[in-house]
Amino acid sequence: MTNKNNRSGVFEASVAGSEHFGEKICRLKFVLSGEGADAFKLASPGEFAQFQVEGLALPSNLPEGLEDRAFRQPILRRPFSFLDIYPYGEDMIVEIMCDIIGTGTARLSGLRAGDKVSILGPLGRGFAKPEKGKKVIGIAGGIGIPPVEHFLRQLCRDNPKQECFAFAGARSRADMPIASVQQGKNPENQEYSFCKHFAAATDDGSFGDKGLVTEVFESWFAGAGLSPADCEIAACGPEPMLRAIAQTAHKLGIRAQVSLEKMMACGIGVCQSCIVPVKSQLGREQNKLCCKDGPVFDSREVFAE
Amino acid sequence: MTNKNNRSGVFEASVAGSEHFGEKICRLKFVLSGEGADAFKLASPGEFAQFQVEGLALPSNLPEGLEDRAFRQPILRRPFSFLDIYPYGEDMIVEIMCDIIGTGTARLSGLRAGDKVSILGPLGRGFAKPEKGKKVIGIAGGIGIPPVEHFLRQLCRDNPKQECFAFAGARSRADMPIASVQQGKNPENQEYSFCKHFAAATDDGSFGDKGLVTEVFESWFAGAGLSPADCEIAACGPEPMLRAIAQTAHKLGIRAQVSLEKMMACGIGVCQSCIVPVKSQLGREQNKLCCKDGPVFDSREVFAE
Amino acid sequence: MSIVNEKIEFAGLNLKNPVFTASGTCGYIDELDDYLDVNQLGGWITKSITLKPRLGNPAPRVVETNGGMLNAIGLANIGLEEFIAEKLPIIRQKNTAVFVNLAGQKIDEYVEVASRLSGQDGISGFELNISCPNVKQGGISFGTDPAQIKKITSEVKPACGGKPLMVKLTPSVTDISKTAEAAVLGGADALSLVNTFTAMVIDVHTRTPVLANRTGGLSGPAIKPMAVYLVSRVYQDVAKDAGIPIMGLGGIRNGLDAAEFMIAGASTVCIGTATFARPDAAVKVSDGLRRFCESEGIKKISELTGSLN
Amino acid sequence: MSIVNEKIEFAGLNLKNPVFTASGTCGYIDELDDYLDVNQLGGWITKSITLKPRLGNPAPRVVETNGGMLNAIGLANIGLEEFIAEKLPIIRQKNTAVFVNLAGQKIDEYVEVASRLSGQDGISGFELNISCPNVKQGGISFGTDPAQIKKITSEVKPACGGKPLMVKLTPSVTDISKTAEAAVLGGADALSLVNTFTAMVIDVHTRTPVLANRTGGLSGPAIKPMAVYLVSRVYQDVAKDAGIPIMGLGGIRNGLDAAEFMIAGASTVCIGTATFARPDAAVKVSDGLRRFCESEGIKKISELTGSLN
Ligand SMILES: Cc1cc2nc3c(=O)[nH]c(=O)nc-3n(C[C@H](O)[C@H](O)[C@H](O)COP(=O)(O)OP(=O)(O)OC[C@H]3O[C@@H](n4cnc5c(N)ncnc54)[C@H](O)[C@@H]3O)c2cc1C
Ligand SMILES: Cc1cc2nc3c(=O)[nH]c(=O)nc-3n(C[C@H](O)[C@H](O)[C@H](O)COP(=O)(O)OP(=O)(O)OC[C@H]3O[C@@H](n4cnc5c(N)ncnc54)[C@H](O)[C@@H]3O)c2cc1C
Ligand SMILES: Cc1cc2nc3c(=O)[nH]c(=O)nc-3n(C[C@H](O)[C@H](O)[C@H](O)COP(=O)(O)O)c2cc1C
Ligand SMILES: Cc1cc2nc3c(=O)[nH]c(=O)nc-3n(C[C@H](O)[C@H](O)[C@H](O)COP(=O)(O)O)c2cc1C
Ligand code: FES
Ligand code: FES
Repeated sequence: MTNKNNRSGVFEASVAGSEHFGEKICRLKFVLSGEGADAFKLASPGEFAQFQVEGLALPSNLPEGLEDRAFRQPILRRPFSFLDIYPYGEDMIVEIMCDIIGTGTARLSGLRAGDKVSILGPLGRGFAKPEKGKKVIGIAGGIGIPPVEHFLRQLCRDNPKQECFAFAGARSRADMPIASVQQGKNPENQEYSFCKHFAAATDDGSFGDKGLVTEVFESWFAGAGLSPADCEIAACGPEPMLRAIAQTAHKLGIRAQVSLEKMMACGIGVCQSCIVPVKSQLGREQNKLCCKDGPVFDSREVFAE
Repeated sequence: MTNKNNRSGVFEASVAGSEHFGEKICRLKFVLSGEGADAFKLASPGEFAQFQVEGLALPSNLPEGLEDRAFRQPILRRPFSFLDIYPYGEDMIVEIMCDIIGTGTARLSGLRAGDKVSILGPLGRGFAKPEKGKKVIGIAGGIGIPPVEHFLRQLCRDNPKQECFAFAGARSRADMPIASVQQGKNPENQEYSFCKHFAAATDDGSFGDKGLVTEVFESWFAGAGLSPADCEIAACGPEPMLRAIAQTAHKLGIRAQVSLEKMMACGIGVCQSCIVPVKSQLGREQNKLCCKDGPVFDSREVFAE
Repeated sequence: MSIVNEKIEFAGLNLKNPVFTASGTCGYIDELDDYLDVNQLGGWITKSITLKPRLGNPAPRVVETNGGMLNAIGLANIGLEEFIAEKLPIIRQKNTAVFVNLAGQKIDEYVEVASRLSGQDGISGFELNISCPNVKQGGISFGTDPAQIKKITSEVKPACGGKPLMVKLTPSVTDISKTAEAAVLGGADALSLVNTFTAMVIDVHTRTPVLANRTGGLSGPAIKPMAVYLVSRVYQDVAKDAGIPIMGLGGIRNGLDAAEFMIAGASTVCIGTATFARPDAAVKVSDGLRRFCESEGIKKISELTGSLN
Repeated sequence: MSIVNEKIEFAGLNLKNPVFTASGTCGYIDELDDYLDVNQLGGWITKSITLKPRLGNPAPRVVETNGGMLNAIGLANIGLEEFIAEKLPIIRQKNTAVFVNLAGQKIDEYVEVASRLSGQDGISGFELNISCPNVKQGGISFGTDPAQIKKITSEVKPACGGKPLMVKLTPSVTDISKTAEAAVLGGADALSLVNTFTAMVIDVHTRTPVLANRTGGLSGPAIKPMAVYLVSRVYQDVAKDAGIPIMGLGGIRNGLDAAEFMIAGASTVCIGTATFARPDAAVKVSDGLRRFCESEGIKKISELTGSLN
């Protein structure tokens, strides 16, 4: 996993814009200048940042199920992986894709261009670059999709010859945090156009295959004629999905990186809330920290073989 | 004081606009439709409403002294008297002038056109109409100015022959919640043009006379050749000022109404927080409620003669 | 019509639903008439009634804090006689349960108020306030000592004329199970918890406590997780086995909050501070609780009580 | 250079200013190096150190509440040996006071950790954690019983090698003056208060406590008014006359909050949860406190202590 860079800090960002896809998903664009821009120039896919939500307005038009759940006064920041990071003149743009599930995400979703938000980051260890020449297979579920998309996109940006394959799953079309899917377009011709192959699965079949994205990946891989030794997996999503991917990867002998999500208070390694239990090489139980040692881990470290 | 009307309720208002005068004062305009409009059609000057502040954004660019003070999570509404209320087609516009002193007022000051705010009101008892033919002298200090201005304006609207005189005091020009003062114009030709006389005083002489507004009023009255029996006073401001006005009024034999400000939790008479100690006619100590029995009281009721 | 059965049996009373408004936050209910139809609630609880009228503490009596507020009203109330003469006739016209909250300086006073009221029509039961932090004599001292709690409960109980007696516990004790147990041993028919937590706000500029009473009781959303814990403790340690129902309160603002208290062990819930932010808060809570049950497929609200895994 | 004299004498130590970071919220301080220059603070307090390393409780260990959060970390720490070997050398390079927070299951363990560390350079003093609500044996049980508090304090004190011993009190008691007094009688050189309040959050959909430990300790702005009250109680009832200084904490986020604690009776203050929202929170508090003194014309910060009217 890439080394944590040392330039993380607390920066004020400006909201450059937001785009809503239905009631559940929105994409937010932040501009960072000065030191913030310098820090985020060194950020890499799979890392994350802690976004201020205290003091942001709670939107008054929340959907019914969310009204009561979101009616709370937050004090902690909220962690988000990046959908993309890129320069904009001297500044840097940071994009996130946000699944609106509670008070913090609802408040973020209500941001408008020009609003100011404090961002603590970049934090953690992101996805490690693949070994030279290896193909990268991204497999992601739900809100795990953005960081994997970011990773694949950045690899292809850095090296146009990089071969990437992407598999995305979600409960339904409305839950899939991919802009083109929400816009009724085909991701293969849109944000995933750099991928050699893109496939999706939903629980209800409302987009892509009906079923699990891991199954879609497995049957594709079985027929793709790729040598496991030439491939690496990068995955993010719900833990049961990551466990399944890890098992498949271990079975096939493909190296896999998985990005985990834990409840985080601080995001910087001081509160000890985000533990990831691992076995040390001597078999001793040990806790790693998702925020500092992760969120991206080698699959063998966190999912016993 | 006018009867509390029975149409008070919780209504959603839209922000129609806001205007900032320096860092300390802003004017907010709200639009109420439907039942809210019906309720506020019956509102009268000196009454107030409880404005939602929870869930509103805390502006990120607060002046230094206010930053720490405003950094708090409010749950209660905030009471404001009206600067003006008037129809706008089928709807009603409610204007308030807001002195930015803490978390709630800071949040209100950050509202932008189109934002939604819940308003509970109209509440309390406002200024009683003067007896027929009586001249009304408004004397107000600081954030007590808006309701008195509203009262005088409404009287002249209802009866163009009504004679009014206005006296406004504040610590300094920057603290005087009168739009024209903030804009460097003369209130006598602006919002106070309906008054036969307007005079102001500030502690530092930065606007109007240097000194107390009560002194300005007294020396004016001494030379104005008005009979006390033909006049009534309507006052709002800090309690020491109201006490001084009450004493002068009692001495001169002018009927005075004073609008008090107390810490309020509910605004509707259930929490018993906003007590105004009074002596009953039998001399028994008793507590009235500022929110229900007031905020406007007869000066003799609340300030012993 | 909702498919959810909202009826609750509570200390022998049959309630429409589990939601009440809390003592001291709904006056004598007529103040809320313009905003809330109390008949839509399971019931409500009067402001504490004392034998003689009380002016209460001087102002300021309230101050807001982060996610909560302090109050030191000091049991201001119109007193027993005026309550009977002026308020009871209005209360009788309501068609829902009402508990009269009893307060006093000495046990005798509690007993007298209870016995005068127990003969009156239109009162469903009593709530014994032995836990108000804002009254110097009596008040909180009763509420922290198990022996005192047992004594006062057992002496007031016979004065209730067979109507249920609910004892309201203070959270400011080392072990709330002991005070809860004492109330049960004294004959309490129900327990309500929690009252407010003692707290102070200082004006740093004048270096004086903001409240005239110096300290006050903290209520509101800030205290909810502590109150939920205390309800679950009392339910597990005392109430469940004793078969004594709990009325849970502390920071409830919506249906999910109410559900949390019920899952922790409460049979009914009470809405206090939330009413100040929204006079119809209790009805909103009741609506939200029903919606929650619908969406979770819960047919009987009472099934929630104590269903914590 | 500010005109305000920020120096504080505290339990025999000379501090740059009154602001610390709180135990369990600043790790072993190196984690904060990128964000905060600890040398700008009066000092800091280590995560609780136990004799043996502890994995602590399973996840989830934290959950946010209204204006606060619960934690049940369970004293996860690297243990005495690794602390000495890995962390002390880094700590020694800092140029500010550091208290080592001591925890254990039995008194012997506390004594052993203290005596092993008291010989080490670079440690200014000790904080006795007898009030962690998240550990089953030991922990909170010590902290609520005055006799136990006196015993553990008097037994650990001789092991401190003359360095100051501060006792951290739990707020979850009926009468905090009694526990404070017990600590003083046991030989405490300072008192710190408060630790967290026991609380619970329930996931209403799964009907399970959110924390794996079921309950956790409430911290953050929500608890501030209760903590201020408790500091003022202990100052008035015990600390002032005994000449024992108080370190105040609970929900402090800015200079005004810190001033409130000092006016109530604290000589120093500690920043806990606020660091999670902003890693440099303690420095911001210290800046804010200085600005507050400047604007109020206070020349010596220590004049604030106990200046409540
Ligand atoms: C490293 C990392 C990267 C993330 N990246 C993204 C992303 O790119 N896009 C995105 O939409 N979300 C992402 N998340 C999840 C996001 O942080 C949470 O959805 C958010 O914190 C919820 O805040 P809230 O206030 O809306 O919800 P709350 O009101 O706090 O909680 C709502 C519900 O969600 C649960 N919950 C809250 N926080 C978490 C959490 N961290 N993990 C699991 N459950 C939680 C709560 O228990 C509760 O049931 C990421 C999380 C981590 C740790
Ligand atoms: C009937 C009535 C009418 C009012 N009309 C107006 C108006 O037209 N325009 C206007 O700007 N303000 C008006 N006020 C005052 C206004 O309600 C308060 O300024 C506001 O509630 C402060 O909220 P905050 O969150 O900004 O301050 P906070 O952060 O809550 O408090 C900041 C400081 O102000 C003090 N404070 C807070 N509320 C009050 C209060 N109600 N009375 C006295 N001190 C208080 C606090 O103790 C604290 O020191 C009125 C008040 C009442 C009772
Ligand atoms: C302004 C106010 C007045 C109160 N008065 C009383 C009272 O007279 N008797 C009583 O037993 N409890 C009284 N309480 C306590 C509440 O009934 C309730 O126990 C407490 O506020 C916690 O609930 P909440 O967080 O929902 O407000 C009062 C609370 C407030 C805020
Ligand atoms: C995540 C977390 C871990 C904590 N760990 C410890 C600890 O190990 N030892 C201890 O004495 N207190 C511990 N505390 C308590 C804090 O030191 C402090 O007493 C409490 O959080 C109140 O202060 P605050 O509101 O500023 O956070 C911890 C608090 C939190 C939030
Ligand atoms: S979130 Fe605090 S240690 Fe990871
Ligand atoms: S503000 Fe509640 S009674 Fe007046």
